[in-house]
Amino acid sequence: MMLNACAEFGTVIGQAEQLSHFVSTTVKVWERSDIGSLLVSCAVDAAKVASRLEQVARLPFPQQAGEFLELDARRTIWLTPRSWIMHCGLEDELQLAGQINCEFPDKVVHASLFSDYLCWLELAGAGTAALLAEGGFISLEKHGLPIGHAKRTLVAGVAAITLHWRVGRWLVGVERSRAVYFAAWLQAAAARASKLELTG
Amino acid sequence: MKPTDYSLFNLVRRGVWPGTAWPPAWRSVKPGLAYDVVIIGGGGHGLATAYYLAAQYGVSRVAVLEKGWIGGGNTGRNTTNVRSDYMFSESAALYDLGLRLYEGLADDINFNIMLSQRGWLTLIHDQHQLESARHKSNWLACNGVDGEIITRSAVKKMLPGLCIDDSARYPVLGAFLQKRGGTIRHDAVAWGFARAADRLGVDIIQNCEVTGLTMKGGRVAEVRTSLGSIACDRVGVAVAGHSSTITAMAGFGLPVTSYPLQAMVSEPVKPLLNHVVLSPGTGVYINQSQKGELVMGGVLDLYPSHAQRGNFPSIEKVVTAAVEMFPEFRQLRLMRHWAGIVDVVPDSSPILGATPVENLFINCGWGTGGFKAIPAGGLVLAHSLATGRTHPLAERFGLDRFRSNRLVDESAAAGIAH
Amino acid sequence: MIILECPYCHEQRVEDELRYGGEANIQRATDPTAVSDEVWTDYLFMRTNPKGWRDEQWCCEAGCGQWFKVRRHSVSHAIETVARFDVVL
Amino acid sequence: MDRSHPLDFSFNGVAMKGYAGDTLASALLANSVNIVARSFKYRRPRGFFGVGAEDPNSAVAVQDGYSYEPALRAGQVWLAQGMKARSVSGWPSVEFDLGAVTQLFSRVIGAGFYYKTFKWPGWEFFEPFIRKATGFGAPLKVANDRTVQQRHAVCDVLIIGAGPAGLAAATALRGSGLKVFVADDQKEPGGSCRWECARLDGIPAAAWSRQITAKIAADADCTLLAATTVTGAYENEMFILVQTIMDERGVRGERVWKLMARYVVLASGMVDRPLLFEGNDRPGVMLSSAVRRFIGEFGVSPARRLAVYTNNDSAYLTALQAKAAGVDVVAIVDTRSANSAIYLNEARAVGITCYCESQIESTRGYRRLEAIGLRQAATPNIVWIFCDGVAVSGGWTPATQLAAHRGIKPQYDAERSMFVCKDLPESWFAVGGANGALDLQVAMDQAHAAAHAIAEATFTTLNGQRCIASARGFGAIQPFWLPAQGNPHRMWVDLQNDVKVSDIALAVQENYVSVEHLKRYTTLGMGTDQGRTSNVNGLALLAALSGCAISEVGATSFRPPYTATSMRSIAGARSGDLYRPRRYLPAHGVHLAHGAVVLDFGWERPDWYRSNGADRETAVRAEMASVRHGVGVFDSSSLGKIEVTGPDAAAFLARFYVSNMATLKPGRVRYSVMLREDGVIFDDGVVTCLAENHYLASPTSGNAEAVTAWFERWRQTEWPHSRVAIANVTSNWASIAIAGPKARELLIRLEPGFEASGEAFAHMEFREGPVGGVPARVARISFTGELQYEISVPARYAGSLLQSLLAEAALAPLPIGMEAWLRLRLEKGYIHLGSDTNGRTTPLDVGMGSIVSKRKDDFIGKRSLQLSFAIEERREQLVGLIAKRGMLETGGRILARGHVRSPCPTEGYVTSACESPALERSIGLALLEHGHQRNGETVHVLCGKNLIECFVCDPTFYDPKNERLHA
Repeated sequence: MMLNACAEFGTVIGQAEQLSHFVSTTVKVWERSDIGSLLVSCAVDAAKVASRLEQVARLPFPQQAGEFLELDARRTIWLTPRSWIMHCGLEDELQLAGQINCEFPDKVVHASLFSDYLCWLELAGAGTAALLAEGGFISLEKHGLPIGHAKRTLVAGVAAITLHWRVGRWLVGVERSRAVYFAAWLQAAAARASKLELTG
Repeated sequence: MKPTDYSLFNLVRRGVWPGTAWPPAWRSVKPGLAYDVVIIGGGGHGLATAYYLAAQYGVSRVAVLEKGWIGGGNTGRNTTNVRSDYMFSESAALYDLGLRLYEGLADDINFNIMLSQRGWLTLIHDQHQLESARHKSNWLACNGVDGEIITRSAVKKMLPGLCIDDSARYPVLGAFLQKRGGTIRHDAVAWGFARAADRLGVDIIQNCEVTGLTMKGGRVAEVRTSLGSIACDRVGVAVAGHSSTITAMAGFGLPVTSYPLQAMVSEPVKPLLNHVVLSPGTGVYINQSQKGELVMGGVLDLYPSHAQRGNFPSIEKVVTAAVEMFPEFRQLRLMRHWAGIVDVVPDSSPILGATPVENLFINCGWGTGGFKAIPAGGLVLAHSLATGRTHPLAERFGLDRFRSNRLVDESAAAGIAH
Repeated sequence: MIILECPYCHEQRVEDELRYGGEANIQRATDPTAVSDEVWTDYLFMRTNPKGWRDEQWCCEAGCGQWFKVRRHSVSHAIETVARFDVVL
Repeated sequence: MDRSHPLDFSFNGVAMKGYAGDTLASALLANSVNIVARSFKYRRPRGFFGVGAEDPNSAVAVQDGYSYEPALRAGQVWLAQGMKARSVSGWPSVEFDLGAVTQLFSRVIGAGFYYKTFKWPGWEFFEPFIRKATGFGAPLKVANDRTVQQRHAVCDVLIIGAGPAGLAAATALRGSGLKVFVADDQKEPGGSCRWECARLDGIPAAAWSRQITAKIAADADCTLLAATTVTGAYENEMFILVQTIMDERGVRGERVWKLMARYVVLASGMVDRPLLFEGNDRPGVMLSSAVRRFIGEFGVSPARRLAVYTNNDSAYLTALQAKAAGVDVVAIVDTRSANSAIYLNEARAVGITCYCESQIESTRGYRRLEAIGLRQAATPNIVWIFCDGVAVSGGWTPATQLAAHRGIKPQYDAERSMFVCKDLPESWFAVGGANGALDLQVAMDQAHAAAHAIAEATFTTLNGQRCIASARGFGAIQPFWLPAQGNPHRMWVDLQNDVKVSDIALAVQENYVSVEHLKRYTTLGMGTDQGRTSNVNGLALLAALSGCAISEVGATSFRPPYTATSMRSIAGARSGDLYRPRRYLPAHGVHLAHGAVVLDFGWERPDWYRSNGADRETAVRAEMASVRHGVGVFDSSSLGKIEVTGPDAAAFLARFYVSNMATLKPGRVRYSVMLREDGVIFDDGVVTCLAENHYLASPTSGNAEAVTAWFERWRQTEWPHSRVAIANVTSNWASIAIAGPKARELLIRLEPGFEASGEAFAHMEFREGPVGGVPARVARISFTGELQYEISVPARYAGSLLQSLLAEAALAPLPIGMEAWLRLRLEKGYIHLGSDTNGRTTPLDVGMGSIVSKRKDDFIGKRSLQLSFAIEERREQLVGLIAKRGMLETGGRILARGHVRSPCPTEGYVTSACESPALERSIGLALLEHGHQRNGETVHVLCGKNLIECFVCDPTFYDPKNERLHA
């Protein structure tokens, strides 16, 4: 017997698939069910364990707030002073968690399975920043959240882990139970934007 | 009827015969050197205390000290709602006394306070709230206070603009209705009590800020003010959000934290909301004033403050909720918003009566519910100030309850600002 | 609207993202059974609530989740200090 | 104005023509509309008095091609093709209003009259009539809506107002690299450049403003928002801007900006102040600046024969401009002496008769001004001059409302006879009219200086030149408040609310002399115009009548918004499902496919399933039966799952729960409650020890985030050295509970990777291993009293797991909804947090006293259980109730001993109730005073109209020996 996996928005699991029902002239949205995640939390000061973690995961772990680092299609995102989110392939999640948890049997570091906690959406297109800015400030810096920075912040009233990934390209992770709401909000906001910006 | 009484006859007489001018509603006086009782705080509670002291207890060497203008605090800033649908029998007794006194107040003080008992509806959105409402109506029946559950279709009839169809975020299963609930013209309460107290000889002193208390032998001997020191036998404190500041002068603390409560009105429109409605789902309550403005309020701001100014995130929440409840309100315009500073205590019940200072008595901690209780709060504080003893109805509301944690936590059941 | 820079993630946070958590420096007894009811209920209920400068606890709730301390004026809402939690204000 | 682009519209059903660029006000004036509204109290005819937001009179209902507005000031509405406008006051019509009879009683119904009467027979008798008479307009039942949008933005400098001063500041800052927002409430930027006769940098002001505007609009660092009102200024320099997006059909949408700025240039201009005289409310009397704008911008004259009344020089400019536009200017009436008036000779030279040291003493005309009666100093006679319009200027009021929002009290400047802001925050700069500048060059220099101050503070450099203005100044003013002559009962201070000089006198006489009392008692300035034209005159009268200086009476505080703001734009698009997020279970679709009736329990969860019965009661009974006799499948994914890890995890958890979690062994599960510090139960649930230093806490669904935050807070603030990490993983896992005698059989069908026999996997144990081929966590715990397993798999498998379980037809599993689940646990006597506990319930009250007393070490809330409240006799304690006959209802109130009729004292209430199929009785849980000592007693419960007699019993109704859950 083998249970089947299913992506939140019904796209093919394990692939980055565009949400075909999302209508906007300036923004495209992909469901990134190919992203596997771990939540790595420390029971002690993160600085004390970071180097061991880096060795076992063979990835750099950012020490600066707001940073994320990438290596070989994997990604580590600073989440709190004592935790990171790790991105890997969905199929690598269990193995990577095992490696980390074996390294720390005393649990000063623990990797929790986290692929299904957040629903990751990729947003791209000229209207993306404006669309997100309807839901919140995203950043109070004059030029907005810089490329290469991540921030957990409120968007449309829900906490979203927001990565300014590339030029005009964002990754947004929202808690799974609220993802339907968030996508509906995105769609409604995009529809309003195209209605208003026809000429105005 | 005295020529200074408010009546249609005198109104016409003075209108027709020029030169028969109305006297001041209250005198402007300089503070005397000594009083039997000094009441700190010229809001509704302080002025009501003064009135009942003079009218019911025959104590008229009384001064009310107000640092600004009377009724300028929460009395003049609240959303004017009154009701008495409280569950704990001790709360029910106190708040229902308030409402009953309000019901006869226009005659008592010869001032039209425009009590409009148009009915207070608390919406019921889900099964759990329905069960709580049943509990409430059973309990109120046991307390002898009116209140009933009405059906969804009855709600629709009473509130034709309310969205109760499937598009509503919070469905409406019915409502809890207290028919005696309603609204009162808030300024009239302050002015009416002030005028009535003044006519009984009470000195109302505005622009008089209390700067300190002179203590002697564990008693307040003098109240120091920006207009000089005033000796007194007993002191009443009724200053809501500023209570901690005054009691700190007397050397004791309170379990009080001051929070802003935002309120707002729309531009006046023709009558479209005939009752007071509160939604536990959105946390917002609305009524329409006699001038046609929709008066709206919600839950407290999220952090303490003594700033009586509007805060947009709160405004946004209330307006969004109002529009969600009544979609037609989208077409209306917000005209003014402001804030009052309320005194929040852990159990959201008032603190009444004796304090660690022998001759200092307090009336505070009403949170967002002070306006509806003004006559009751005034009466029980007057009782303490006149007799030195706590009024029987106030016994469960003493400051000492926080030492035993024997709280009167109506909010654990009600859970919302009002 | 309150805006605070979180001393942990160094982001400017608007009040929707923050959570107020009461007065700072309210001490919990190390051995609660050893203190009187009065001391215990002081800790539970009594607050200074000054009109003026207040020492407060805030949390970067929608952000990095860390608690920190703030000295804030209750009338002007001016912020004098924002500090990590281990700092004594 | 675009005369080549005519537009059709209607007013009160009459078809009219206007042009693109008209406001509704200018178009109505051009169509000779006299009476646009009626005043509030006396229903007097009202014409246009101002030109925009300051107009107290012109509330109209407007339908454009997109939506409907119940009441807008006509000067704030831009004309659109097909627009339908209506007056919102006057009955039966605005031209003929029966309500005007109230004027007959005006002597009786002065300020605050209602406080003095309507007491007998009762206010409720009069109130309905008064309510009907109030309000302007009403929303339409069915109205299409505008599109609304919200934006959040950050900038260096916000310039409020794109008049000459605002544009000068913007142009100076251009190229500095600073991010600048310029907001102007008009459709076209330029402000007074559009209507005043001035030259800037050598070219006509209108051309200058177009040039500058184009440059700003093209600059990447600048955002120019036209038709955008800054409605509120809040601390931390957060501003709310409402932008109107228009096309030829009307207002297509509104966009709300939440804008954070570092610096603010307030260039919001100023507005004329009226002069008081008898009959000053007649249609035809208008602010002088409004007349200039109507003529200069819209090419429409508000009068054919215009008189001008002033105490300063600006009104001469009005007269000259009107004269040049071909209006018959019949007189300038100046309260000052001839040698004060700088444009006197110029006016006389073009043939305007000027009366200095003169006052208007009276007027004639009812529906329209017909004549003014003026008296020159030292002459005994009134001179009557026939005219249908008077342009009035009594000085100026800078538009400082936004500064007032920030708590800045404007102060009276006696020299200029106006209220100005003298102590602005450091980051604010008031320039031009908003700063009381009466000369254009002064305004431009202030703007230039503000830009330089900002540049200096931000270490940027500016390269623009100072702008050279050539215009005629507004000259000097000689304040003139209360005329010596004229009837105070016929001098209006507030035109909308009908507040007259006599009302203010009455208020002062009755000692309502605090500014706020005056305002509230008379309703002065409380109208929809927010007293823009009435407040200052009111203050001056208050000062004069109470014998003090204007600076002493204080100023009323302006509160946001600057001008009434549509609630739709504040609310944005947050309605219905977008009002507040709904939370969905990962297998939501599968539930729906099985006919789930989903309700909002904090999460969208099945209440019951249509597939189990035609109605709720039938279905719930079938669901209960399947759990009692077969197996039921219940989605408990929303239950919290918090991983607590680290060397100190056990000790950490022990501090939260009443039971000692430190003794929990790997593979074991323990139920307990946690308390707030005041001893009251905060949450309940099980804790699982997955391995050493690795725990899983399962708070209730509603509390998962709150408990995570609670753990975190204590870790950070109280025990920072505790080596523990807290991770909320709730949504990562879908949890499906299977309950009933056949639950084990069902579990085995999923091929668990561990031994599932009763001996190998006992009650309150936990296993981790594959189930259905995927990693799973399985706990054997019970909420129903039956053998029960809770299977958790990664959420992506939720639907598949649920479907696979329900597909085991041989075991006939039914999906179970919340209602059946809660009734099952009620039979078992398990508490449901929030139903069977309230905000005062302690563990002692729910039968956990022995666990508490066993604990030697401290846990949160323990100390409070020693306070007298927790151990007093009259505690409400959890008991079971069995009805002797009839139906118990949740919420039934238990009457005190010896009482069988309400009102009476009470002793507790029914916290949960249902018809128990197992007992075939109506049963309930209750919190009852002394409950633990009252087993077997009879109590009376008030349930609505019924009084139910019940036995008090132990709360465990079903299988008290726990044989079934250990099966």
